[in-house]
Amino acid sequence: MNILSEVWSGFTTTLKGMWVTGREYLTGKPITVQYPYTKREMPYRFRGMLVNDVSICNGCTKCSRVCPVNCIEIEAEGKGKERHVTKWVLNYQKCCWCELCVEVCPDTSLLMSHDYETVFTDRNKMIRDFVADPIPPFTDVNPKPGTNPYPKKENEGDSESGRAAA
Amino acid sequence: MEHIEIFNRLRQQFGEEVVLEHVVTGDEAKGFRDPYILLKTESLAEVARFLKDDEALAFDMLHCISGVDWPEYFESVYHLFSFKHRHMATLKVRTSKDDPKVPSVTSVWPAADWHERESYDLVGIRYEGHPDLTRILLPEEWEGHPLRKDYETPTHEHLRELGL
Amino acid sequence: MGALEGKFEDGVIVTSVDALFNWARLSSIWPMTFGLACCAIEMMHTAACRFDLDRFGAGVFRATPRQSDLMIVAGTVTYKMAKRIKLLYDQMPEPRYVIAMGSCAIGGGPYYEHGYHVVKGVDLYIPVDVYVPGCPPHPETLMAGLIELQEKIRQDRVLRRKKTVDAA
Amino acid sequence: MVIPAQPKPLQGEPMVIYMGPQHPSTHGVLQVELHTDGEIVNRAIPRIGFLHRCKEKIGESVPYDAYVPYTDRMDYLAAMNTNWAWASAVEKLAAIEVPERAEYIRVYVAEFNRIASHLVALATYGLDLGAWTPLLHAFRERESVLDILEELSGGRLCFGYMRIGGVANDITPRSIEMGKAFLKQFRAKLDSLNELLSFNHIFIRRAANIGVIPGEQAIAYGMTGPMLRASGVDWDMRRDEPYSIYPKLNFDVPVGQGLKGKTGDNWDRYWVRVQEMYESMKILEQVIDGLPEGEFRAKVPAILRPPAAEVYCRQECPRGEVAFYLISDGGKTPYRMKVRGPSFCNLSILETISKDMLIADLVSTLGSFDIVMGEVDR
Repeated sequence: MNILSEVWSGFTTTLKGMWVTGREYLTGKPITVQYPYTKREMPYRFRGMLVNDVSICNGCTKCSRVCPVNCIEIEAEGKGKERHVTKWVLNYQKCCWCELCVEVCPDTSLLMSHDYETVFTDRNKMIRDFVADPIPPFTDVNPKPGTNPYPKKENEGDSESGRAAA
Repeated sequence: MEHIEIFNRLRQQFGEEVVLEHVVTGDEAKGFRDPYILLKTESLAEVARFLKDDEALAFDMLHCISGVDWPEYFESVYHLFSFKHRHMATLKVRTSKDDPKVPSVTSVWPAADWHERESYDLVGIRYEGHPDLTRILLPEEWEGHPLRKDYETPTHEHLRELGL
Repeated sequence: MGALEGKFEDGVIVTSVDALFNWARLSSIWPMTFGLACCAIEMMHTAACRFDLDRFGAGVFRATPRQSDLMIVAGTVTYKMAKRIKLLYDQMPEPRYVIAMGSCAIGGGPYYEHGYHVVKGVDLYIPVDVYVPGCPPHPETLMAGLIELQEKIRQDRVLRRKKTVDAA
Repeated sequence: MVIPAQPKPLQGEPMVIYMGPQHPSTHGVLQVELHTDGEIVNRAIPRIGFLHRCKEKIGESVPYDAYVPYTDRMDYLAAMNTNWAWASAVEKLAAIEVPERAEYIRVYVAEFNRIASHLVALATYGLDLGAWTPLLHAFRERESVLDILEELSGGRLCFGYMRIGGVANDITPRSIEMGKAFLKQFRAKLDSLNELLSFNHIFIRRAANIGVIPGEQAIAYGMTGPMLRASGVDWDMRRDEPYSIYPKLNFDVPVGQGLKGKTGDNWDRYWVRVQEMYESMKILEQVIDGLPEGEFRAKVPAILRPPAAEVYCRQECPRGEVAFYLISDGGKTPYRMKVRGPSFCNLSILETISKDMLIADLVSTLGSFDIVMGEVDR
């Protein structure tokens, strides 16, 4: 008798569980993102590939000093306004997408882009010199610094807008 | 119980020979931080047993054991907690650099087992009386104790030679 | 394939048979459930309902290397683990592919500098086909990596003679 | 009268099996050395260290604020909580006041992360016992939580959102809206998940009365978090040694009561986590209502040099108490930092309780521990 009641409750509770899934199937909306065809809308602060616009960058090396993994290597020439970078190498093999460097960047040159589709088949290509190989492939997806995704009053005190204004 | 009261109670029980001093870290200008009690290394197991069994102290939980490499000596730090009285205590014992040996407290708190093995693995303090003092995190073939300040990171080639 | 593999010159029949093989291979890449660290959670997310790796025929996660074609090295490879990874890779049947997912598997990642116990890239032990950057990579990035791998398989030469270095 | 000879008990051959490090039910790269006799486990020794990532050495080598990304990867299922534990340890060391708004934001993200973490625990426990569907349901809910956290921090798993003295970015109105919308529907979803898995008779039979840990044993082995509470010990850092704004919030602490078996069994551990999600929802509703205006980040010097001192700071994370032991010598980097990972202590009891268990029950027990190897090995 005991076994029968065990089997019965096992059977009924499993059916109940199946009904939960069935109910979701009948009433719920499909949530799968059909990735290569449709893409999910990325939030404003999305952290994609790290890119640097070397035409703005003045090589202050703040980013490379704050980087916990030392993945940025900078060489710069000149003094004051003349100062420009001659070498700005980012090692994607080490980068940990932590955004600490973007925070300290005094200009708007260093950014986390919204690009997340870059994959590599060669490990050596992951060390990228942005002076020799500038960023055009990324420019269309870069969030424009200073542009607000939200109405102005909502975004007050936001560090991104604060950085852009400075 | 306040930390200083715990110290006084221990002093009362074991005397100045065993319970060496009560240190409050930090300084007056920038504010004081967590205090600790310094013990004589050889009597650690005895004091630990008392800390657990005494009604007024009742430290039933060992929170953490850390090994620290100081220039002159190694330190083994014990953070204890009592669920009954809800107070914490920090104990420290010191041992020499040449032959780092500390009595094990596994018989008092079973939780000490893995913590002591980890401290042995990374800092190289030997816990005497531990049932199975082997490396826990690093592979058996590993050389040296990485959390010592004079540790040099081995190269990939060297590690391959070791069979890793 | 064995005896017939790489024996033929390019030709209409051979090329289309090759294309058929490649199509069959690329549409059913069975990965191994091989989670090492943080990236494994993103791998699970990619396999779960929101991203659904099954749409690429790659959602059948096998627990044994002997049934799988693809090893997604998802996470940090340590020296203690590296030997085991090599062993698992050797157990996988040909053709086998490897995706290095995340900075750690690619080149040691954030542990490159001070991580005495972290292997500086899984390709020191096993050959890697596709590197998926990120820490951890987004599920879309992993899927982009899979699409890249499918493209790579599409170019494979099974029956046809492999291109020599001079010809290329 | 002839007494029939006693039938010999069925005897297997003693055997050593290594479960893991590549095994679907070891939750990462854990190896369990099983000494078995047939299906019975005589001894199960956990072998760890396959994910030892030198976190403590790195902690001694990088500045205080640069260590935040590493704490993400320590307990990667609850990155926000570990971030917070690190940030508050450094704040305690350097005596930094955190603005109230920052504290609210921290509780907001930490409790969302707790829900996300427990959802994985629930899903993978179902998976260990052979139920695939709950994983899909739980991960769907987890995706909505991750969307909220991604909106705030930009990351999906390793957020790196906390900073010393506050948070990296201010909370956005959109994320509050998303949070409200999530909380509105999540209670019903969790109820249906309970119907799907928690009260399934087969599931209960696989989980209840197995792997019983009495309260005293739990304390002796240094267990914390849901595992300790499931054993009937009523202890939660958030309520009993409150930090941040938890004293202002009203919530209950679920304790294991042995509803389906003995107190402290696998089902209790599972059930405590489910109930904690309900409590987190309560907290989140209060946080959204009480969010004050103000700064989200205190002014902290660019290069932090705390005074020579030491602190031991612990916080309640989804898996238990994460504690950071920091010794500073007045320099840019800590002299010594030690992480006390809750999973590390929780896992150490496995050898004791797994004696004379079936192998299938061992998998069930290990699943109910909800360990994260990143934190066990560090």
